[in-house]
Amino acid sequence: MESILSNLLLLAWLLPLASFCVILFFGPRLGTAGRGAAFVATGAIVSGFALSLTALILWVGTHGISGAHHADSADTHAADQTLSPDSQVAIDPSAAAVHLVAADHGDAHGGDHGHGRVGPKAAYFGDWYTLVDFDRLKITIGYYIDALTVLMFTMVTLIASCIHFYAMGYMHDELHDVTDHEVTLSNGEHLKRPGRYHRFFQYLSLFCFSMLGIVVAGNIAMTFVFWELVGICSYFLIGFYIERKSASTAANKAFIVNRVGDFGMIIGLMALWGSLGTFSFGGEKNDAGDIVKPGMFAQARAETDHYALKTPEAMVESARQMGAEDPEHTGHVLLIVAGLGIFCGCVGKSAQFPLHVWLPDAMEGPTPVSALVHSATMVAAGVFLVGRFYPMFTPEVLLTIAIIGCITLFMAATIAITATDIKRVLAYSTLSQLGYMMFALGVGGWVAGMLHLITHAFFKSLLFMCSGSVIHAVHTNEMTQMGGLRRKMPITAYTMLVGCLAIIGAGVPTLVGLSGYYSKDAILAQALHFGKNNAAWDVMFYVAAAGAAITAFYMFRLWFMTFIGQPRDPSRYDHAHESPRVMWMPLVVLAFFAIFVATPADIENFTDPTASPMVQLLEQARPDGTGIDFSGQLAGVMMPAEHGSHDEEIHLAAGMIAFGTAMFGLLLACCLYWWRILDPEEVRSMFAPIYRFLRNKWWFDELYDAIFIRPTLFCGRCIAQCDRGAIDWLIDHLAIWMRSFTAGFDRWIDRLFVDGLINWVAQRTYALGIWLRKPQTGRLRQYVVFIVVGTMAMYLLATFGLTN
Amino acid sequence: MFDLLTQPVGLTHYLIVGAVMFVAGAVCMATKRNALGVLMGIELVLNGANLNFVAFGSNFLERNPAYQLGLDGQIISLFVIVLAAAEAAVALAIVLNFYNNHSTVDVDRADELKG
Amino acid sequence: MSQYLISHWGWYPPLVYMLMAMLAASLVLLVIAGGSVLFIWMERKVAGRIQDRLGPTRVGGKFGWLQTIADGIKLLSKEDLRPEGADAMLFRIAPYVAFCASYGSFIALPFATGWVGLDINVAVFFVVAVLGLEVFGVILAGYASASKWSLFGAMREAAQVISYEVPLGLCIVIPVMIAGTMDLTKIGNLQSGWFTNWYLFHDPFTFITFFVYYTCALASVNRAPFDLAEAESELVAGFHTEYSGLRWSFFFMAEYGSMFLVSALGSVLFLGGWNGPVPVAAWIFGEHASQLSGVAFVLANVLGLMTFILKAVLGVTVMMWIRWTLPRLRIDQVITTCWKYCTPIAAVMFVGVISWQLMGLPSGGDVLPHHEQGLRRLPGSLRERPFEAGDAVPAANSVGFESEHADRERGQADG
Amino acid sequence: MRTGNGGRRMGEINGHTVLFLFFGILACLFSLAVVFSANVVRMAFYLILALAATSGLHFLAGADFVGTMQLVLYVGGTLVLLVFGVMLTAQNPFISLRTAGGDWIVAALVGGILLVILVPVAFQIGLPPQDAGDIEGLTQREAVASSEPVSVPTATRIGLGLLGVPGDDVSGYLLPFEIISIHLLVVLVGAAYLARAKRKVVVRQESQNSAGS
Repeated sequence: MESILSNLLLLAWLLPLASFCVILFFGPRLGTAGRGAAFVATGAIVSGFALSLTALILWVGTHGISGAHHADSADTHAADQTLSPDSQVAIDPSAAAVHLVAADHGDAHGGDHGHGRVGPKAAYFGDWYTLVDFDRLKITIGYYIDALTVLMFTMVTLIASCIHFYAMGYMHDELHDVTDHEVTLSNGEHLKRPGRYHRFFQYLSLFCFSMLGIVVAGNIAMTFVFWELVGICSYFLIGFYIERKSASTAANKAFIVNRVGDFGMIIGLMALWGSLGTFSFGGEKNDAGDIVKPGMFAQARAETDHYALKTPEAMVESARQMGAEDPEHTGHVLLIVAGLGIFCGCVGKSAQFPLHVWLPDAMEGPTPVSALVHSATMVAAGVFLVGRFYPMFTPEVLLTIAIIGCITLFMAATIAITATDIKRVLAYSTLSQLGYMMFALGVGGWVAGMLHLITHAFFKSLLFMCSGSVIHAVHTNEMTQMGGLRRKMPITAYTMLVGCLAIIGAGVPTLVGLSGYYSKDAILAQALHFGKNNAAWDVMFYVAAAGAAITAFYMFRLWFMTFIGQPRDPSRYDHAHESPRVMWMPLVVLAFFAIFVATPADIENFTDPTASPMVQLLEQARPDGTGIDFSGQLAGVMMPAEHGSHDEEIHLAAGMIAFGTAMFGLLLACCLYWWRILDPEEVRSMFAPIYRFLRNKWWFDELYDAIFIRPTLFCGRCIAQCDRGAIDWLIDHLAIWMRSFTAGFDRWIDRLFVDGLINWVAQRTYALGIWLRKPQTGRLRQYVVFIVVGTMAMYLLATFGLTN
Repeated sequence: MFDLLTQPVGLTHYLIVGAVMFVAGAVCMATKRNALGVLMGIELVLNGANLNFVAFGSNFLERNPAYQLGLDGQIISLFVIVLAAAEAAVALAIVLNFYNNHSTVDVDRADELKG
Repeated sequence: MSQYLISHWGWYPPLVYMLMAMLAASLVLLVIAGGSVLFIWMERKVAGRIQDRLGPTRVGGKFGWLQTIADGIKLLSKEDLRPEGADAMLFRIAPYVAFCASYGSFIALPFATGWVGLDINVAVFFVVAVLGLEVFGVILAGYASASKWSLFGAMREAAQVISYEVPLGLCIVIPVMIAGTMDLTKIGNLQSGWFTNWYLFHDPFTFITFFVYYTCALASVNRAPFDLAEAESELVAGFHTEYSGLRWSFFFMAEYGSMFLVSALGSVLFLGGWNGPVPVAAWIFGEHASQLSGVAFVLANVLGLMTFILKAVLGVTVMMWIRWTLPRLRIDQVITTCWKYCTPIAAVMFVGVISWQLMGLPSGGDVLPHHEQGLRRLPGSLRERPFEAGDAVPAANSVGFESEHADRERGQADG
Repeated sequence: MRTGNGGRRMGEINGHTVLFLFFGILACLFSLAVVFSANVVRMAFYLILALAATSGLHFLAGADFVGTMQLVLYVGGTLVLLVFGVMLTAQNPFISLRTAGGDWIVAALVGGILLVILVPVAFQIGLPPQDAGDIEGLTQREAVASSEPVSVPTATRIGLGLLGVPGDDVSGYLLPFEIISIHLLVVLVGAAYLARAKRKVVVRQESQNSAGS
């Protein structure tokens, strides 16, 4: 099973790379104007999806779909406990022993606590290829496959496939020469350039490859490599319209801001490798398949400790070597530093506060890019990494994550209220939803966060693609120039409505809802649970609930402004049209998934949100040891086990609050933009300062400009001045003095010794030549005589001279 | 020396004929002012040497067995003949060019490169 | 025979050698002189017939048999003139040089099995080499005459001869290559049996080669249409403008000697030499001449000699025919014919024959069953062998100048 | 027939000796004639005879192939070329270029000394050792002074030698052979280039004038 799964995913992972290479070398020659490039790229990703789906089916067939462990379902619990190792024994003998032992512990542990799954989760890990293998440093192309990996693979390839199809329609302008009306040349004309259709798909393929690389990565070093690859793809794609100043600036901004986060990530990597001596998640195996060095997770949550988080021995040891007074404490700090460092990378990639500024600007890229890169997958990479790295995070770090996520979700949501660019609204919405995910992870809701990651990926890509469809129709991003488009493009309008309903978590409380309903409820329930256990932080739950209201408000503001009411710009309205089928088909597909992806499949437990197959699968992937309560050593915070949030009381309360806030936001939006009971202008003027504050995005750009960019530029200017005035002056004058000195000295040496010697040799040679030219009489016959005489002389010499 | 005439033909006979031709060729080269005369001298010298090679390689002559070249001598003299033909062709071309440019074949007039 | 004279009669050996040499020489001279007489008469008759007249008719009877003799007497009696300003010595010596060259090449030409002046291993090349010396006579004559016509003629001759030696050599190499030997006797004997054994019919390439050879031979012996050296319409009479009398007749004898020689050489190389088209001698005596001995050998050889001379005379006749048929070429055409046609064709034939041999394709001799043929073609590795140890040499001391050779061969066989 | 066993045999004169004396004296004589003749055409003639006599000596030494080659290439080829050159340049002033007396004296002196050196060397190394009879096997072959010009086939062995197949008394010469082949080709091209007619650019003065007027 391990080899089949790893090979399937390897193939699915490498197909986009192959597509990238093909397009890279043969792009413009593939079909007319590179039209074939789209088919190559789409074929690769669809094949990848098929392979991933196969892998998912295989996974489900092997491990079953059930993964949740409730306190009251001991039978199921026990059955799962036995089922899991058995299947492993049958299929993965190499790991069998470990897992059997783990099962014993699980039983014992389960008897003590009776909550959560405590046995080892099903995961395959290994290496495909070893890049370098020094004594300590081993960098490999490896894999770490668990249910999350398989799910993410399927999700990413599915969405990417939809987006590839969508892009085939959306990017058709690039098939021929393009006149870019947003770029004005110095002579007043618009830029004309050849189409870059194939290049777009080339980048898309590379992006898919990189994203899948992160998902499948078996060690943190590999993750980092593909992390950066994703970053560079993002740079390429944001800057796709490179001639536009705004696009190139946005690309630079995204890249540079990400570097800040990656710097922290490198610190985290160094801390991990320096102390643990390995990058591998699962552990390093030798050729026989035995684990020779435990992975990071195993070191942090040792099996012998029942997977409880404990400062790894290696960290304590390295702290001791550093000469720390309290090695235990220092080791723990080291673990915190490592976790914060990794999270720092995630902050950059997932555009969390305070590194969120790049994401809205990144909307300069083509809309399919926004859908794929900046909503559903790439920014999800940060969340994914937090989820993947979850076992290593101490409660202190998790608290930090929760705070950051909370701030982000609220801030982004407020900014989204005032944005009028349809894509920017969605971008801030993305920020906000990512904040939700981080928040969920931070408050201990691993499954909730991951579930939201997946559901959000579907409905956010749907929303982006719908917005792209609108933009494609009316050729503007400004919602103030739209309106009433529902009549012109019904499919887009109603699929977008589905997306909006999904994102606000619409549903009938306690009964059924769209995908967002389940994930958002789970998040809020866990937040409430957390707030109950940590009273100091229960404000975060209210912030999140308020965020839900704001979410509902701005989403429906967007939908109403776009599709409802009278057209604000008749000319644009007249030209609007429904998108071609290649563009709306993906919308329908995604809408389907946005509705049903988290729906419980079990008819008997239909109203139980945790009965959803998605949740069950994620439960299978839950990191070992995170299913229980645990508390921090330093910050005095307690991470409640997630299953606690499933208590009827908490869950019902959270669900009702969420429903209420969402309905409130929805109603407000209806009042303002549909029914026109309230005039938006009036409201705006009433809250003018707040509006300005929000309109200017909390003045983050200005703030960064003032505290980072301007001082940096000032420093640069000062240093340049210093360089020019002092150092250059000194060096110049030194050089001048040296030159004049060496010139004189050099000339003296040259004249006296070098020239003298050469001239002397030349004169001698000349004299010798003059002397030697005498025998050179130019008379052939004399030469003959010379030759004969010379021969005779040699003969005589040989006869009488040398032999005697 | 004169009993050579009455003795069976040996290596010495050939060597002496070769020596005479060689010396004649050398003297010819040294005395002829006509470039073609010099060429003829060269041919004589080559033939003298050639004769020696053949004689050293011959099985039919009285000789000191230590100086037995075998067929190698004949092959070398073949090479000499062929190379002499090549040499003559080039030399003749040079002479004709010289004649074209200077209207003479006097080698004493060809001293433009003298030191 | 010379050994016999020395050992039994006690004659002074150098004298014996001189005598034997002169005997052989006079035999060859007889062939040339007699041949020349015959050919000059024939030339006149052929020319006459071709030009629709009778030619000589009176001297010596109905056909003018003795016309040449009469001409010879006239030439002998003419005054020997020498132009003023001529280089006297060279002027005198030039005809003899030409004649000696022509004559010298007969030394190595076999007339039948074993009937050869000097049986040397490289006879083919020897013949060609000595024949090539004839040009010196012409050149010297042209120069020594102190006449510009003569000089022009000589220059043309020199250019023509050294040019045509290349294709001629190439053509000669081809039969040599097939036979695997340069010994003319062996080459001739290898073609015994039916006429299909002749190298002319060996393969298509040799067939063409023969005609190239004949063309080149025409040019190298200075015959029409390549007789630029004596083009009477341009150069009066070319290199022998200033000659008269006996000296002039020597040039003529050299020319006819050369004609006969190249024809004979061609017949040995391509036309089976002294072997008739059908193995008559083999039918009569049961074996081919080369394997016979005694009287049978002599008889068979006489038959061969007649065949051989017939072929050579036929070749000469064709030359005359060509002379009186074709117009003379210009000098540039002559050189063009040599370098642009004969040489490349000969080279291609050369490669063709090599390929034919390498691929082991059937030769003309394979058309008939092997038992019908006297001597079969031999594989290349055995080429040098079949005629060693006397099997190709008559056992009897039939002809004087052959005896030494036979002695030596027998001695080797005994030893 | 062979009486000597390596000792000096006196007074036995055979055809070989006679012919050798004939050709040898001829060669020497005409070589000297080349030297002493002043007329370049006669020099060429004497040279022809000297070289032809040399070829005869080759035949006598049993080198029939070399002898023939000497005739074909040297006498028939090279010398024709030379004579050709002579005739091309044989204008009266150059037929007889007188050499200064001093040059003659120097050349004679040097040549004489050379001869004085060479001839004793010829005697020294050319004669068989007095005790040659002691060397078995060699004397049988070496001491034979043939009474007649013999022709043991050499062409085949020489040909094999040139193709790089070593025999019992010949080494392989494939490389020199190929080098010489290339050399000949180069010389052919070079000579043709050197001696080619210099094409002069004919300025059509008349036509230009007529066009001008």
